[in-house]
Amino acid sequence: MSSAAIAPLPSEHPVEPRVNYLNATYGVKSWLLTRDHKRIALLYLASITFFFFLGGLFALLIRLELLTPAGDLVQSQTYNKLFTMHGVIMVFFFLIPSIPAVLGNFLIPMMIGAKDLAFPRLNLLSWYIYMVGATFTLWAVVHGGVDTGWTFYTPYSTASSNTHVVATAVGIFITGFSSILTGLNFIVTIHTMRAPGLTWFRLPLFVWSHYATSLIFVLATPVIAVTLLMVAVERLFHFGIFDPRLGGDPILFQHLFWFYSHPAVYIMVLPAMGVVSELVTTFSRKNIFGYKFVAFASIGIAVLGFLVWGHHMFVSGQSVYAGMIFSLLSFLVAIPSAVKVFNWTATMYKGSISYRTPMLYAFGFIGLFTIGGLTGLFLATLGVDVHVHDTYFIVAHFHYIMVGGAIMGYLGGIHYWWPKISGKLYPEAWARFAALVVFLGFNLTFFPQFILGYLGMPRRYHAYPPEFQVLNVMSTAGASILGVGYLMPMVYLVWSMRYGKAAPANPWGSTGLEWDTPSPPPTENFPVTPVVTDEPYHYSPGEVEVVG
Amino acid sequence: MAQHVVPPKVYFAVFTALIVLTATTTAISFLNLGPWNTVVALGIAFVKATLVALFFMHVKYSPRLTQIVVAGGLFWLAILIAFTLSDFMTRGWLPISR
Amino acid sequence: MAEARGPAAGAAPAAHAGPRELQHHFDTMEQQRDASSLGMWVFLVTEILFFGGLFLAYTVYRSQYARAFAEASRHLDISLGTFNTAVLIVSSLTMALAVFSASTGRRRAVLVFLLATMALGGVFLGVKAVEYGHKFHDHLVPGLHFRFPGPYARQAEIFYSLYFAMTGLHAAHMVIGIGLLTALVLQARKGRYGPDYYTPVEVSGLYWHFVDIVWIFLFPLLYLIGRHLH
Amino acid sequence: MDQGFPLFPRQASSMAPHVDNLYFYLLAVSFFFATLIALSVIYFAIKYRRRSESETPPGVEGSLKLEVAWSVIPLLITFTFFFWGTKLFFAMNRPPTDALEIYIVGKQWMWKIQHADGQREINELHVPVGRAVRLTLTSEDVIHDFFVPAFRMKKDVVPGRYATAWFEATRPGRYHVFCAQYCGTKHSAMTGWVEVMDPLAFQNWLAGGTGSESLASAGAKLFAQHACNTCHRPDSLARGPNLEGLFGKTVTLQGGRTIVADESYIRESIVAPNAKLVAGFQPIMPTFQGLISEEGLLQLVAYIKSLSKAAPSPAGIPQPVKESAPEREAPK
Ligand code: HEA
Ligand code: HEA
Ligand code: HEC
Ligand code: CUA
Ligand SMILES: [Cu+2]
Repeated sequence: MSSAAIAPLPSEHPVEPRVNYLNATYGVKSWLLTRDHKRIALLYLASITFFFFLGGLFALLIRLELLTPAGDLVQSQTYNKLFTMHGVIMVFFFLIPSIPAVLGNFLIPMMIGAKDLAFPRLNLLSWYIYMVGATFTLWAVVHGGVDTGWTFYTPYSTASSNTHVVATAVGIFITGFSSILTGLNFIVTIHTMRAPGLTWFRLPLFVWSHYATSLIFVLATPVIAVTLLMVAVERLFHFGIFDPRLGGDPILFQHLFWFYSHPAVYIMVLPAMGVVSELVTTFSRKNIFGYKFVAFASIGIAVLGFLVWGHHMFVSGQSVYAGMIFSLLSFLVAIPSAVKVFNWTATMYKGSISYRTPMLYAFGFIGLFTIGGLTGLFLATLGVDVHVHDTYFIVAHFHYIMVGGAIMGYLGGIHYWWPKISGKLYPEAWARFAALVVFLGFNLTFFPQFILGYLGMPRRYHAYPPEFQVLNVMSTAGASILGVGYLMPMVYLVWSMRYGKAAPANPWGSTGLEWDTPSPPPTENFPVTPVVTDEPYHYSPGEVEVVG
Repeated sequence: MAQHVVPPKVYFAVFTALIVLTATTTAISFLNLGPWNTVVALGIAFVKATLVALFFMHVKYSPRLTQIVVAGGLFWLAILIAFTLSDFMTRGWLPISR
Repeated sequence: MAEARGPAAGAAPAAHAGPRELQHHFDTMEQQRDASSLGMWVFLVTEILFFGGLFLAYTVYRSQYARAFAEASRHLDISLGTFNTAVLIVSSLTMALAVFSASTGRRRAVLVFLLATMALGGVFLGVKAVEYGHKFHDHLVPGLHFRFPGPYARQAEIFYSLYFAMTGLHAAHMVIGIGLLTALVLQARKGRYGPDYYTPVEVSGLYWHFVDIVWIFLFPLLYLIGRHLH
Repeated sequence: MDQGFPLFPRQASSMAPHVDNLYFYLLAVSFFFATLIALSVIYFAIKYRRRSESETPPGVEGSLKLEVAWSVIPLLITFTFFFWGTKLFFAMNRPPTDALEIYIVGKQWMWKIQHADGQREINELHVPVGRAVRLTLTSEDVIHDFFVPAFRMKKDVVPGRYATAWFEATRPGRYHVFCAQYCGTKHSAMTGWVEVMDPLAFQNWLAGGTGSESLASAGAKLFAQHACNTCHRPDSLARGPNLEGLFGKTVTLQGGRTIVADESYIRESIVAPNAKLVAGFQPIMPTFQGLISEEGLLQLVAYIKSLSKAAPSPAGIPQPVKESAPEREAPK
């Protein structure tokens, strides 16, 4: 921020060899015992990438099974295990930690001019906890899997399923503490470690969105933890907490589950929104339109997001009056999302827009998140949700937001900060091509599912009536294209670590403190604590135009 | 944000109050006050918890941020309970025709 | 920009001006203490919601099966419950005094009060174990030949499921608390804590008091609600 | 693929057109906003594309007016969704009073259906066209969900309680029934058909049943068999409340609370008699949980209901319907 000059094109001259966080120390131990937030971020990057491809593999098997109406590829129970493990892995072990634990970990200290997070050891511990939880879940996967659906509804999960429910639940329980500690670390860091002059309204929006995410981590995660604990106890020791035979109420479980899991969907999308705010400003070379509105929209989403969980339960037997309240509040939470979308669009107005890969992903995010979000409004509408609940309409809705939105944001962010993380430039042409493949593959996969859903095809169906086949074939075809699209970055990013061009400190001409450090940054980020004097996204000193 | 040292006198006073309140709540539980039994028991528990938080945990002398954090935690607990009860308490409301 | 770095810059605190307790990434002791204290408070908020799930389950069933819960509650031992409540209150006092002693430089007293707190915690757990033993003996452990006389057997089983879940979780927190105190005692023996550095004592104290507060609510909810019926 | 390639579900209930109209309204609004955003992004991206690496566009001050506009306008629009959707939802949850009653028990992995007149079927539901049908649903094991896409109707079937749903079929034909709540291995096989018949055909179908007794009289038998009548009897020896006229009445419980005696209450009174004690009675009624099947419970409920009615509602009032012969949705 203190140096807002536009950097020249990536310089052709290799930067002189320099001690940075990657080469400061060597050896496995120096990584496994590191307390450097940047190295921990990379540990996470490796782990979640593994889980993404594992979850993706399950998705491909799901899609292959659904190529034909008959359940002919795998058996019913195997299919049920496939979508359960797909959902569990993608949600708890990939998407929830994805942007926060990788990009957030890497960038938040640098963006606020700090040497590290407030609790570096706790940060490392978070990763270990995540790995322990992941091990439990992997153990369950290897030893036969689990078939409850990612939602673990009782009494199926407590009394009926004969698969590894407890091991999986314990895995998620443990991983939950990793989320909690990450959130706690971010909150404390953002409160206490900002550089001098870096007031709240000078924070990058990425930091704001992570602050909001952390609030959810801290306030929602404990509830899923205790809920899964109750499920485990009921299953193991035959305690009766949700057992209808004792007068217990399975719907209470659903309340507890969604009290976490609805806010959790905002854990998945808020960080991506933060990334998009950075991308849109950088590649439009503009300050964000309506900074405060975008910043407070994050907090608004986090807070209101806690008041809508009952919209997953409209047909569950929940009281119709509660349904009414939850429906109304669900519409309210859509407003801050709308504010963000409009402000990003307005930011591009009269900008200088460059079509680098990260910006392509940002375009993808805006478009697909809008579609996903708008279809969320269908679901929040009581009369319509009755028909589409638990059909492929829901599946399409959330993949539009989570795959079309959140993963696009994640990939955009990875490309954008890749020069900073690795010190190398990725191959631009390949990257643009991959972004295009992902976009096309994605829409081919999930758009037909909206139609399927309204037609009435229920989700979690191993076999389906033949009239749904054409649309399912399209979806499966799309998924294979999508898979290729995801493999490409995997390949060229790894390739670039060795063969890519060396990256300058600030390849995009961005503002933001992280670009003031060399690429890759030294272990302590800043030799001297920086002092911030500028407003955020200060791309055009002096000139300000008033709109509207 | 200087650390505030609370004199032990305050601790002993709070401690005495806590013990007295414990004795009171146990004693009252043997009386039949109808629905008020619950109200009194929870009311006393709330007072006790507040005393512990304010004095033993120094919330009274803590920075504003800490106080907001505490209030926020309780508020979220209230959200969890209130919105769930909004379901359980209104279940029978819609008249079922016959 | 190539500055000299220590051999393991990420792993070892770099040479730094300031007291030895100051970690390398903080600028001042004050900043470090604020961070620890805020961190603990945020953690306690997660604890509120962690127990909150069980409190919610309790509230829902209690409002539906008030009578059964009252009957079931009468099988708990109110004198042991009251005794344990008092024990925890005393332990909170000793904990507060430990923090006070640390902040005023009474290094021996810190040790004494920490040990007293641990001992009281031990007493609490001992009494709890005795109570659990009784419940086991009386066939009041759900899922394990649960038997409850009278017409309320099934809802009483829910009550006891919640009883064991809530007190069990609370006891687990006590065990963790005693673990924290053990770590403090080991440091306090070396006279580590004094007026300029006692954040660990203070922060562990917050945790201990929180666990006390949870019990302050569990006690009336579980033990007292059915007392007046007979 | 002889089934064709449908893109839109058939409308076969009185509710379906209402749901679809709301759906089209939502589609229109969504289409408008999605296009607005997409076109603006594309337009700005082209118009303001970067022409030289060194250009710096002027900064822009936000605009309060715009922010308010794009918060308040969407908010108002969503309110229209809310009101319309809620109105429909309440209609879906308020069965008409003269509806034909059918009882359904879900279990892993089948639907067991009992008509008031005693016909039973599995995974097939025969109903007359043009007559409101009210379903009382429960489950023997885990949560299921009774979903008929052509009726835009769906209801979770939760063990331990009764769910209610209703529809009025408007076109004869054969329509899918799906279990829409994941319930284990054969969840996707827990499907069936609704056969919507014209009223005369339905009467014939009813008459051609296996001649089993009506639900209420099956319930009456159970009532005697389980010796309910030792306590529930009209005379002075009664130790339990009189059940005549109970259904639909407001019952005062011990502690002063009141509750309307609906199906769920009666069921609970049998399986968990002490959960809600009737004022003035001792908790002496034993639980019948596990002794009576869910179907038996439904029969008892039907019997106790019949005690409150002058005459149990006759099934399928014939009403001439203009529709042509039943179209088959997908012959199996
Ligand atoms: C990242 C994940 C994510 C996000 C962000 C959202 C966002 C939203 N979701 Fe979604 N949802 C899921 C993931 C997500 N959801 C998942 C995983 C499930 C299924 C779980 C399961 O059962 O397995 C689900 C299910 C689900 C349901 C339950 C459906 C059912 O099971 O019957 C509902 C119901 O209300 C809902 C609503 C919404 C709404 C209103 C939003 C809103 O926040 C969206 C707001 C965004 C916009 C509105 C778009 C931008 C706005 C404009 C372009 C301006 C125009 C706006 C207006 C006119 C208002 N979602
Ligand atoms: C972050 C969350 C996330 C992500 C990224 C995805 C990604 C995908 N999902 Fe998933 N999905 C969920 C979350 C997610 N999903 C959830 C929560 C459910 C609900 C589960 C439930 O009902 O309980 C669900 C359910 C779900 C269903 C419904 C199943 C059913 O109800 O019966 C389907 C069906 O098409 C599907 C498809 C896909 C596809 C095609 C992708 C694609 O985007 C994936 C593309 C990626 C790849 C294809 C990876 C590339 C891998 C290779 C090329 C193989 C090489 C492998 C190795 C080297 C190991 N998903
Ligand atoms: C030992 C006596 C006894 C037997 C046998 C008995 N009941 Fe009851 N029943 C009672 C009593 C006493 C009450 C009132 C107290 C209560 O609500 O539990 C009652 C209440 C009820 C109610 C609620 C009535 C109301 O006014 O709200 C229903 C319904 C009912 N019984 C049905 C049955 C059925 C069906 C059976 C047999 C399967 C049965 N009972 C067997 C004693 C009995
Ligand atoms: Cu029954 Cu799904
Ligand atoms: Cu939701």
